[in-house]
Amino acid sequence: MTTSVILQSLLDIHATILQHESEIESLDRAIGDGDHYINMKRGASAIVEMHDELADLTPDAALNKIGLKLLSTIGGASGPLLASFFMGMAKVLKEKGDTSAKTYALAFASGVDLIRQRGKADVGEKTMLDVLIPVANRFSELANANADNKTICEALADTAEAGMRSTMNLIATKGRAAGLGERAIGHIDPGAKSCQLMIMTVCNALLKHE
Amino acid sequence: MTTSVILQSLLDIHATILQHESEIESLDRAIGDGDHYINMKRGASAIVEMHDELADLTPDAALNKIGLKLLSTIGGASGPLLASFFMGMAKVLKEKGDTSAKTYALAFASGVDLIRQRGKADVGEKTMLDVLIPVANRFSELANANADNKTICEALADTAEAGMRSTMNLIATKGRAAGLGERAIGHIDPGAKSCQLMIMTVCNALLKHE
Amino acid sequence: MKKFINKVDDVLVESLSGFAAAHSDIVSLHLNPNFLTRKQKALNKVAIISGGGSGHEPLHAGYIGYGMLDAACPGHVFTSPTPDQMLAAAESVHANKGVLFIVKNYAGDVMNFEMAAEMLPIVNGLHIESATVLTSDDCAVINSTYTTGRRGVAGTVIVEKCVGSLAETGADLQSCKLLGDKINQRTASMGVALTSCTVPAAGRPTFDIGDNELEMGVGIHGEPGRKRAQMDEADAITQELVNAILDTLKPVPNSEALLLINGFGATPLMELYLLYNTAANLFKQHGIRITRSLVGNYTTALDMAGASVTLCLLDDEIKQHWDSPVHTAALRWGK
Amino acid sequence: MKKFINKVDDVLVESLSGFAAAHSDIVSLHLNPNFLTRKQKALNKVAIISGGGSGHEPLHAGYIGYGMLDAACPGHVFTSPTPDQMLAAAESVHANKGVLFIVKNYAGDVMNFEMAAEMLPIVNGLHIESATVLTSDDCAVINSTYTTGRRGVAGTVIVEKCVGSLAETGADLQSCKLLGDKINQRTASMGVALTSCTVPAAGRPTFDIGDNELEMGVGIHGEPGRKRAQMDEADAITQELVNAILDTLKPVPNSEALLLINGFGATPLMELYLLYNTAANLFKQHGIRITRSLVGNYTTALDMAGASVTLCLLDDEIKQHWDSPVHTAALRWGK
Ligand SMILES: Nc1ncnc2c1ncn2[C@@H]1O[C@H](COP(=O)(O)OP(=O)(O)O)[C@@H](O)[C@H]1O
Ligand SMILES: Nc1ncnc2c1ncn2[C@@H]1O[C@H](COP(=O)(O)OP(=O)(O)O)[C@@H](O)[C@H]1O
Ligand SMILES: [Mg+2]
Ligand SMILES: [Mg+2]
Ligand SMILES: [Mg+2]
Ligand SMILES: [Mg+2]
Repeated sequence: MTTSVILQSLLDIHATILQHESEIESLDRAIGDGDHYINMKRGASAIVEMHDELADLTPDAALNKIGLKLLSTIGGASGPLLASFFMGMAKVLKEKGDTSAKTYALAFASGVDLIRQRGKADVGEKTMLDVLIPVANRFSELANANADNKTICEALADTAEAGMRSTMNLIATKGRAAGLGERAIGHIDPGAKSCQLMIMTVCNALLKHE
Repeated sequence: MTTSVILQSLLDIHATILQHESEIESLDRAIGDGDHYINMKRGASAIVEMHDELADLTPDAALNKIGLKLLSTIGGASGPLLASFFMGMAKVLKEKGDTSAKTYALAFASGVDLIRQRGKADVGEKTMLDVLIPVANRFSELANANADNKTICEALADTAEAGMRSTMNLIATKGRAAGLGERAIGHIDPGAKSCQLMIMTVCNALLKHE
Repeated sequence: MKKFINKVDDVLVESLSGFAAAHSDIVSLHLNPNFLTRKQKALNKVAIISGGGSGHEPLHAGYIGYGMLDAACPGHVFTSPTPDQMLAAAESVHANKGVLFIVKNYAGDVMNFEMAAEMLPIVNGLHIESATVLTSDDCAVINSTYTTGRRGVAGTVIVEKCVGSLAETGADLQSCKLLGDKINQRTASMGVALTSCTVPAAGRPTFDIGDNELEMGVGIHGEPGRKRAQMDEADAITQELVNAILDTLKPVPNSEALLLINGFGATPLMELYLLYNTAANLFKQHGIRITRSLVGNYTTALDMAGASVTLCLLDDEIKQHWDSPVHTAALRWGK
Repeated sequence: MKKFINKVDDVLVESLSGFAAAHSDIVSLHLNPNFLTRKQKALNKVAIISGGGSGHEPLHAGYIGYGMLDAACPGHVFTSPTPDQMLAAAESVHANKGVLFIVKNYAGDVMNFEMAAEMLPIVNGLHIESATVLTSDDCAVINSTYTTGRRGVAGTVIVEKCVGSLAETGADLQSCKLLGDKINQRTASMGVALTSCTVPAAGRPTFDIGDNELEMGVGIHGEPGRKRAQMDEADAITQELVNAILDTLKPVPNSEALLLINGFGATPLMELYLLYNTAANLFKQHGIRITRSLVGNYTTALDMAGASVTLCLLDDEIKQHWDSPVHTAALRWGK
């Protein structure tokens, strides 16, 4: 992915978030404090506004700058986590210096790992990680098997969707919903939903590019 | 009127107030602060509770005691005014020492006069005095003309009704509704309504006694 | 009606008991008749007594203590107290320099306090002397000598604070009354409600108001105000409140003032500070220097959402008494 | 949604500006990144910094001043602040004795403060040293080492007051942290909501609740609590809150305690004092001696109607630091 593809994806993500306002918002109203949509929108808008200053950067520099911007813009639980993700990606891209699917799979995994460390959470705790960890794993598998972009994009969108749905029947043990016990069951985690939407958006954009 | 007739009237008044809860309350909600029903009920209940200790007193002593009780029970604007009324009546009854219609007309006028002095108000200011002053005047006229009880009772109930209705189209210049200006027009004054109800109740009771 | 209450008839005494227990270092509660006094009786000063219907907490009991009130007489919710309460309070706190009643200008309060003043007993061979300051700062109501006149609202707190401070210096009854009257004349308030309040005994809102309406000029009992209007931005609402106050006080340029933003009970501090920001800027545009401020729930109307703006034009005397130490449940500084 | 606001995006800065202007004798406001500090920088003491999402006013900015916080970092409404705010605040107020962060235990707050702590710069050749006290007094949430754990709610005020007092004596960073942790362990809170709050940017209530329902164990962001239940008398509601606290703290008979009744924003003082009355009596029945009290809106949830009960088991050290002078916008005594 070039910087311009990354930036296009972020514009798409911004549009997707806005389109799903009521869905994201109601999920966080149900088992959180109702601000997840506002937080995501604030973050996405800040990145859209940075478009011009990002355009001339290398992918890793752009992603790092995005991470820092998200860190100082979103706040809440999702802020430091998403920021860590972008900074983690940037680190691997910088080290590797190429834009192959394998490198991106590694970068994605590194971003997810920083989220896992920062949030002290794992799969099954009803958070965004229920989307991100399976996606990271599937991405590595497929990239290592030299799958083509179309296959990867379709598979990751599906994996994200499955991960998001899996949060429905979980009790939360991390994040704000951890206070709810049984009452969290039956609700999809808002962070899982927004991550699934973002992954789906990027996959769709890349599929169109094919 | 003997003490027992007075006490029976007060029991009737208590019942009447309770029956007209929503009417009295909505009037004070519309142009006051919504407590007039509660105030009247609190006062009437306190008198009902005193029934036994009043029973053996002379009419003037009973009325004076009732006035003092209302003074320390009702509060608000209606409390000192109604208390003054009963104490004013008691004073004349004590001086005169008889229970003729003329004496009661004089006593009523004396009670109303104390309200007028305490409230610094007169007819036309959208208060209970729009009921009480016309009733006091009519009572004096009829008693001086030696009208029979039936005539007096019917006339006073009508006069009270007319006085109560007259407050509908007035701007208030005294009491809480004085702050409303034009907005008070179209609403009957709550204190006028409760006084009309009390007068009607006593008149009906006396008519039945006939 | 959803409220933290048990039986409607017990609300007042249970709440007063909680208040007295939570502030047992400052106040004592007396029941039947109901009044509250300072824990430590003050000597050699004019006794300052206020009171009024309950539902305006912390007014008045929250202002009992050093530098402010000696006693307060709480009536039923939104119903003025009765003379026996004021008599008992006066007998308890008077210290041979007379009693000053601070009374919000409502027909009921005026008459009940008036009767109490007339009934004050003779103590040590002398009738307990009294004077009364009537507060009437609500400029939503058009004033006139022929009518009940303006209502006393949040400005009452400023009168109680400053008169209380002057009394603490040993000043005589007449001086205390004069200061109270002066402050009242230099103070104007105007309120706006976004929702009605609900009197516990009534069990439902005092007035109906639409989801997109406000009541401009509302009183602290939910009395209707100047007009029902469409909900608007905070800046526009505040402009109207500020204009009413400026029209009333007509301050000369460069006047120094105290700005009080008072919440009615259900409006959060975040919004009150936003109103302060707007009001202070508007007054500044009119050349007024805001040098003293108070923001919070100081004269409430049960659970009404809304707020009032109060401006008090300062002079050196008022400033001195505003700044002096005060030690009460609701206002405390300098001591 | 009816609120005193202009544009939804401006609420925070307008409200902070009003707060800073109304209390310009105590605090200074810094924008971009947003943080507030004491007007007069304190020297030779551990710098105490707190912060969190806005909407809990007067928490935390209202507690800046002598004897309590050095700085506060306000996030967007109900959203934790970002590390750049904490960094800027730390650089502004640190006084070479380290920085103590007091953080309410929410995933977002914990992570943002953690990242700030990791990023603290080197000043005078030394990394600004920091420690963190996590408050987690909300016993509505079942605790576990495997989960995010209990939420920090109104008990945070007690931690901030006492740790602030200790820091003022020149105590070192570790001692301040230890006192904060100790108080947190000895403190439990439980809240109940009668209505939802409305986040300005969302424009509608966070949760739906029936006219005859309450939410037992609600969090200060309107997070669902232990259960939805039928509205009940104050005594019954309070009994449930008190029981949850007793089950958590398991105080020995004759324990001495501070009782805090905290309003969530839209519940009037009259009801809070009634709750105090009930709660104090219930604790007394369990042999607890309530010797310190606080009643009012101290840790709010915007315009939510409801309240929480907090009990803090006292010892001599905590008592000393609770009683010591404090001079902030929202708590002031002894100075
Ligand atoms: N410890 C954690 N690890 C991973 N994700 C988390 C953690 N805590 C919270 N989250 C995610 O953050 C989301 C909530 O984000 P947001 O609403 O923006 O913040 P907040 O909970 O502070 O209001 C949750 O839905 C969950 O997916
Ligand atoms: N100055 C006055 N003179 C005569 N009647 C008055 C006066 N002020 C008020 N009232 C009467 O008192 C009634 C209100 O009584 P109530 O609601 O019990 O007291 P409050 O107005 O203090 O709440 C009014 O409707 C009016 O009839
Ligand atoms: Mg959230
Ligand atoms: Mg009334
Ligand atoms: Mg009344
Ligand atoms: Mg949040």
